Amino acid sequence: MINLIYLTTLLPLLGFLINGLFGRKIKNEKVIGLIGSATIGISFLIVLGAFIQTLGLPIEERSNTVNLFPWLNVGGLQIKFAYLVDQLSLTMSLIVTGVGFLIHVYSIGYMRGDKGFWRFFAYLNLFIFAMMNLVLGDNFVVLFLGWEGVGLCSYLLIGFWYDRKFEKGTTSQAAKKAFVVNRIGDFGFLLGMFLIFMTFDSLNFKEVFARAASFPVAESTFGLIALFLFIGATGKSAQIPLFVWLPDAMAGPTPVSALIHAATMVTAGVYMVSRASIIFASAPVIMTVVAVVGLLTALMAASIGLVQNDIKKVLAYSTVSQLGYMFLAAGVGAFSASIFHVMTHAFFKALLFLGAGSVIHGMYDEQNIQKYGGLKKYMPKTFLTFFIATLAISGVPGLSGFFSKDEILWSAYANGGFVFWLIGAITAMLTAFYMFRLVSLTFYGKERFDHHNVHPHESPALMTVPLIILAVLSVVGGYIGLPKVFFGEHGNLFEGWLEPIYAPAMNKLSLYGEHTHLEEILLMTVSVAAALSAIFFALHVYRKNPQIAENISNKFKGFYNLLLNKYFVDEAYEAAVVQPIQKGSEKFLWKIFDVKFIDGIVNGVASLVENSSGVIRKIQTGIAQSYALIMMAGIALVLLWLILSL
Amino acid sequence: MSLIPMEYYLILSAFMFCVGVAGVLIRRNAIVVFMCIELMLNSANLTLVTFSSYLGNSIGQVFVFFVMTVAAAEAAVGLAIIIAIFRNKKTVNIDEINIFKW
Amino acid sequence: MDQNLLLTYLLLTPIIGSVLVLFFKQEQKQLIRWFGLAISLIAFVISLIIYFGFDQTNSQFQFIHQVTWIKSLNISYHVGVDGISLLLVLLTTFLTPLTLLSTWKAIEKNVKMFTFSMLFLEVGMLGVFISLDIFLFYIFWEAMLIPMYFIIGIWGGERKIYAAVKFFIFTMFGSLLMLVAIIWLAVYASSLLGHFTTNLIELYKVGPTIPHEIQSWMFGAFFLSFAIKVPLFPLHTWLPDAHVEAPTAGSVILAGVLLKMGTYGLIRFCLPLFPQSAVNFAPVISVLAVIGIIYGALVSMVQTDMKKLVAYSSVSHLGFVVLGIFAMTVESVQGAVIQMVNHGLSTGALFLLVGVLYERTHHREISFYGGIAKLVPLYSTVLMIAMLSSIGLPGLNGFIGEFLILIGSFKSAVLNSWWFTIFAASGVIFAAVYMLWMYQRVVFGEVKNEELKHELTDMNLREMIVIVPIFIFIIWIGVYPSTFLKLTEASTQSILQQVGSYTINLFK
Amino acid sequence: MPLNNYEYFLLMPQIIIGVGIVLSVLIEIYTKKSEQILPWFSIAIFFATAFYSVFNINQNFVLFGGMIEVGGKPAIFNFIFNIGAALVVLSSIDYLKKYGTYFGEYYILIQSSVLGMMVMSGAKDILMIFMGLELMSICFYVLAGINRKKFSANEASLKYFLLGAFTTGFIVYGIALIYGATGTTSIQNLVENFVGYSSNIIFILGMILFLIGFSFKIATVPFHMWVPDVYQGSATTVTSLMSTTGKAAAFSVLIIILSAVFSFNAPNVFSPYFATISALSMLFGSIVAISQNNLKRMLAYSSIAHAGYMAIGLAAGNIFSVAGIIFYLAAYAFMNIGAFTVISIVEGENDSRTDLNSFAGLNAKSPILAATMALFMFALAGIPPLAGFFGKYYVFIAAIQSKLTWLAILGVLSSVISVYFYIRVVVFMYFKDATEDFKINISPYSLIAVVITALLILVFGILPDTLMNVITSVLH
Repeated sequence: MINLIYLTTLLPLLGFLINGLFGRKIKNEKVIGLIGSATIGISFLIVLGAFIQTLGLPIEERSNTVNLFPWLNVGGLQIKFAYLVDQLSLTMSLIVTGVGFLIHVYSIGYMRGDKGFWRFFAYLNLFIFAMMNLVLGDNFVVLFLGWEGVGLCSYLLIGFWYDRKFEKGTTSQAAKKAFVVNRIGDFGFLLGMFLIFMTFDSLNFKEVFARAASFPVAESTFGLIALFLFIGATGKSAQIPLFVWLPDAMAGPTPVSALIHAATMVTAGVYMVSRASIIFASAPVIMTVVAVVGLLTALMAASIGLVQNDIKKVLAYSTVSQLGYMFLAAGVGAFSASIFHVMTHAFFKALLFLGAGSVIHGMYDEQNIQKYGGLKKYMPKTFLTFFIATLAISGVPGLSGFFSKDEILWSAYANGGFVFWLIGAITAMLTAFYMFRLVSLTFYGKERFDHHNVHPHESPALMTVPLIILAVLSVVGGYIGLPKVFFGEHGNLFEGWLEPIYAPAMNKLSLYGEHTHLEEILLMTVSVAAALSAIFFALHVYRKNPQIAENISNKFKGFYNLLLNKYFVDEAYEAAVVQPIQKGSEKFLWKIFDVKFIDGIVNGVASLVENSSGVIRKIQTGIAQSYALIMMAGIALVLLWLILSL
Repeated sequence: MSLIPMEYYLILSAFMFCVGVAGVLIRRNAIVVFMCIELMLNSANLTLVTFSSYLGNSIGQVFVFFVMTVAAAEAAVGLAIIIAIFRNKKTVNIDEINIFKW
Repeated sequence: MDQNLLLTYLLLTPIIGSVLVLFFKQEQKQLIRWFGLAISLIAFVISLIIYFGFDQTNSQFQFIHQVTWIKSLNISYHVGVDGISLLLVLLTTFLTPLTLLSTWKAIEKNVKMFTFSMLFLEVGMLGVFISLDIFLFYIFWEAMLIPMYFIIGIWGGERKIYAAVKFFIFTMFGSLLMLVAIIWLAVYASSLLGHFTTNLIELYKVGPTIPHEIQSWMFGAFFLSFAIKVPLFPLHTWLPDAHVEAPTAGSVILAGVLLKMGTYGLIRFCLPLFPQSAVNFAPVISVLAVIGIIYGALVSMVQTDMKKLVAYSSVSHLGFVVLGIFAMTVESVQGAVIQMVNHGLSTGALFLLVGVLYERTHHREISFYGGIAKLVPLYSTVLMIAMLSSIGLPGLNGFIGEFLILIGSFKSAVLNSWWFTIFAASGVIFAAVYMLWMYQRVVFGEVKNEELKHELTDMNLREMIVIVPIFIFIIWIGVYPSTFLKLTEASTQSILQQVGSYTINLFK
Repeated sequence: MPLNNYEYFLLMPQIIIGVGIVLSVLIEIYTKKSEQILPWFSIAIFFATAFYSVFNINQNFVLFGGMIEVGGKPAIFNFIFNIGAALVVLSSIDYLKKYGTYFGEYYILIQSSVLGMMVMSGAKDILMIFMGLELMSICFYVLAGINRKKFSANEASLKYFLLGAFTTGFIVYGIALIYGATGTTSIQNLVENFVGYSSNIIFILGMILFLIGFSFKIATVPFHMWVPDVYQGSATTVTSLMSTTGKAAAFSVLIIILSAVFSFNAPNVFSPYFATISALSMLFGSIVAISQNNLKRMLAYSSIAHAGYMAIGLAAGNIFSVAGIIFYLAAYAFMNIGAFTVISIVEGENDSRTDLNSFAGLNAKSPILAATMALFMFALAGIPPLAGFFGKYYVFIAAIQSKLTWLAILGVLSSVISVYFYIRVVVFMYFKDATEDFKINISPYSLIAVVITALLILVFGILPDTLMNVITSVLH
């Protein structure tokens, strides 16, 4: 089954071509939806088969490569178009195809009646094709192919409703912003690849990581490579400097946000960091940078999430914050924990977005949570699944969120230090608070929508079935990674499964200072207690007496505004980077430099010659005598020269 | 050989030549300008004759005959042109003959 | 040497074609158009025959055909092809029929003269790529100016005369300095080898022996002429005018092939003939190239006229090519050659598409359009693909070229600094910005301008026939580039060996 | 030197023309239909001379005791003079009809000026140079003013006469000094001990005056003032004769007088002089031509510039430059005759339409005229596939060979400037539409002349060896 892996990318490509080229003619939405979802479903089965087959193999033989064709061999560069099937890529493929399939099914319901239906499914399939390339790639260039491919699909899907307004501008402006910010990240990634090629003379994962582990390379080169790769990761996974595009990505339809901006694409950065773990491990300084950036992003995004009133915006900032957690885990060396969180996050965040989608669907495209309220009785299934996901994300023990988040907090404390754990716990508390604020404002409390033209209704089965499956996964998902402290060494199956991938990186890192179990249990209880208290406080405030929220926000007016406007980061970028470049190049580069300066010289020379010809021609006065005079002047000069040269 | 050294003749003819050139540059009347050109040619003749006598061979003198015939031909043609101009524009003053300029 | 006449047949077809066109009557427009298309297709077929007969492992010139032309100056009609020139010949013979086909509706005014100029232009272009005698190269280099001048001047836009004259004199200035350098080289060769020669292969041995100080002057003269043609950063102001004023066909051929003659000249003449000064000047030239990349991208970002935007983007793309050439590593030079073809394809496609819009609405300003996605969906997707290939999306052709150039210049021994690549790579960001911004203002959003509703019709069959072959190659180079890379591998190696043997080893 | 009567037979080219002149005078007197006969008669004798001198080009003798040379270099010059004159006569058949009265003398004067040129280019003695020069010049003075009724023609001939005679004064004085310094007027003697003489100040002074006189004739800068007014004033066909064959004759004399430098590579004492006047005339000619609106005057300035390019060959002073100059003269002659003939056709009735916008939209009116004019303009600009380019190419090679690279670069720069006003004519013809629509009646004969010159330029452009081999074989 493993060497059929190329089908998992070929099928989505076929899906894209069929829907893309003949979609308009097929017209029947059922058929298009079927084609779209079937290709992903079959791919999922193939990946599952490969997963099971790899499980059967002994540990050393679990990573094998499927070669397709030689892509680029020029001089020292030998790039083959090949797929690497090992524990890490299989895990990610399972997430991508699994969650992808559910979202495809969901979208059949959600997008019904939309005239661009066929286009939507074509783009979704293209996205899965690109994502699978990214995840299965055997070398950095194929990974980069997938990397930019997903960037393109996110551009297409964010700007899907190209004629709709979105906040100040249009959806296509948001799409452009996403693509450009991603491109800035890719710029860093490209430079990282060049440096890798220069130092290791290859871009193939196996060779690069083997050489990285073996021969001595200066610490600084590793640092630079890691830094460049991390810049690429921040671009793609929306971390501190380049996170501005993710909130705007909510301009796209909700299944898009679920698939791309929650489950798969944004985790590409985390996947890349953990794939190149050996490089990051050999640059401890950059490891701390990754951890700190992850932590700050988590805290900052969570704080913004507190005050957002658009349901999708709240979830978007929550995604940014959870991604911060994953990078925190990677930064402190717990690579398997970060991938574990990727998986659990994929389940409950996709569920939350799809839940939000069905709420919006039911509320006739109304996204402001202040206009919801009391939807519990109108949408029982959606409410139930949404509530489970909220429990999971808040880290309530027993659900998947708790296991992955606790693993991260514990390794943050073990390797990063108490401060890391403290900020992590506070962010967890904030997460719990704003999630339950969202739930209570939406499903509890009095109904704040006007009844005569808004009749909330439950979504059709096609949409609720995926919700239920995801809810089950959110609950069950955590049990494959039980904490060692309670269930002994092999409790954490997930870590065992990924352990061979990170072995070289691990022995480079000095990890796990000796910490007693007691500390772990103590910290775990403290963080859980904090989360639960935040939950009750949120329920208390937003279910019964919302005016408490009002007077808090009035009291801290300035701080509230700061959070509402997202720390004015967008405005800062606009003023500091976009405007100067645009105005500068328009006013100075084009109008002055190009037109006036260079063209000025060119036309200047031409007119100089023109005017001088106008002047010189005046010598021809027309009178024969003056001609004779000038001839005599010429002769006199010649004779003078003759005498002088004697 | 005559007693007068060759240089005297040469200086005389050079001087005559300069007078001719000055006449061409200064006088405004076409006919007078033409006469000055004839003067220049004759000064050249004088030089030729001087060299011929002092060098002892007759090539110079033969040359003078040709120069004189050419000068005559030029005179004929030149005056015809000046008459044609006079018939057209009733003037022979060179300053007024300047349709073509710049 | 096997006297292979194939190349001469390739050259003769358009010559005979252009002469025969003159005998048609002015009114038989359609017949002339079919005839022009047939001639250029025959040329394409011949070039394919040459391609299949070409032995890719041998880096020497093949299909050589040498006939003495001017005995007194020892100038001979000496043509031959190696990997690089064959690739560019194929690009020329591929683009010309498509360009002719794209003008069937656009050009109505004396079609006879137009077809004549296009075929004569093809002769000039092919001649430049296949001639192995510097003098013959110069003849074709200048002869190509006249038809392009007529194309811009007769069928151009409002300021066509200014643009045509500026184009002519700008290029003429550079190439005349090159003439002096060619003569000087030939005179120097006659003092060295004993006989007056302009044969390129012999001059490859003569060039590097020129004393250093004079060699840099010679290199300067050759380089100036090619830099104007490329166009390199400070010498580029003729390009936007020429592109904006030229008819669609003119700007496609101008962008598709004419600009490549500059870069081809750099590879064929500047590097091998004057290796020492090429290596000395490489950093300075690369700085200009990188400035060109960023400057071109920034200025095209703020353009209001679509054609000018694409024109300035050509300045940026060709900045990449020059950087690739002067980084002098195998990857970067091969990347530069493949990028020449990519630029020809993607910018050619973009110009054709702008032409499609211009044919219908006679407007090129971006502000005139908006929200045409609903009106012309097929056109929008086609424009999308062309745009993506131009900004270098992996999977399409642009990426291959840019990636190879950047990776090559990163590890280049001649430049030995990362800053060139870092700034050049930033060009990748700006490329995305200006293209997407243009695409968004033209295609997305609501239809602001009522006129568009009834004027815009989607792409018809003829236009698709023109665009589809270009897209086939765009995807082919993107997915499986080794067919093209293998073609140019041997000749790139030999050029770098020639340069390397006189300077530092370039094969680190 | 063979002294028997075979000698006269060798002088056949000059004899044919001489007898032709006498017969033309007789035709003029006795037959009424001389207007039809005379032009074709003169074309016949021109072609006869041209082909005669080409066919026995290698019978190279000096006759009459070192006075005149036949065959070799003079034969080529004869070819240029006669073919040029024939084309001019061909184009002026219908051109003269517009003046109403028929001037028989026109053809006779052209024949005698050609005779003068042939005498000049074949001269082996300064006396013969002087005789040929004067014969040619006097004929040109009259030809310039052939149309007595128009004042412009009179002005042209007067200016040409006064300044020409003025220069003849200098030439004669120069000759006198040369004679004084060397004792003889035979060029053979001059060539043999040129090195010895070049230290004698009188000789150098005489040579300088002589060269200045001929710089006037080839119209290089300080002595070019007469060219624009005379070329614009006189009839277009006469201008084309003067500017091409006249200039070629003057150059042939310069080549003869300096053959010591060219063929026996004596040190080129006058190279700085020629370099300066060539640089000045190239730049002056190109720059001033830009602001000209009248086409004839523009071509006058362009002929000054071309004299500058040819003077580079004189400055270079090696065997290669002589070949270059001769080729350039031939190419230049045919380009200019062609261009002037087209102007004479477009000029129309009262010779008024010679400004640029009368050429506007010519492509619509008559494509052949526009195409050939464009061809001449590109050839004059020096675009490769045409003869003009090769002329410049040879001359630049000569300059670079004798280390005058700066002059070549200056030549390149001025030809870039000249490209502007040459292609501006093409701009008017092709890119602009006709402003006033006047009918051009194209006479078949002038059209033939235009087509012949266009073909010659193409042939010399694509296969320059046809002419170049003949020239190089003659020079060694």
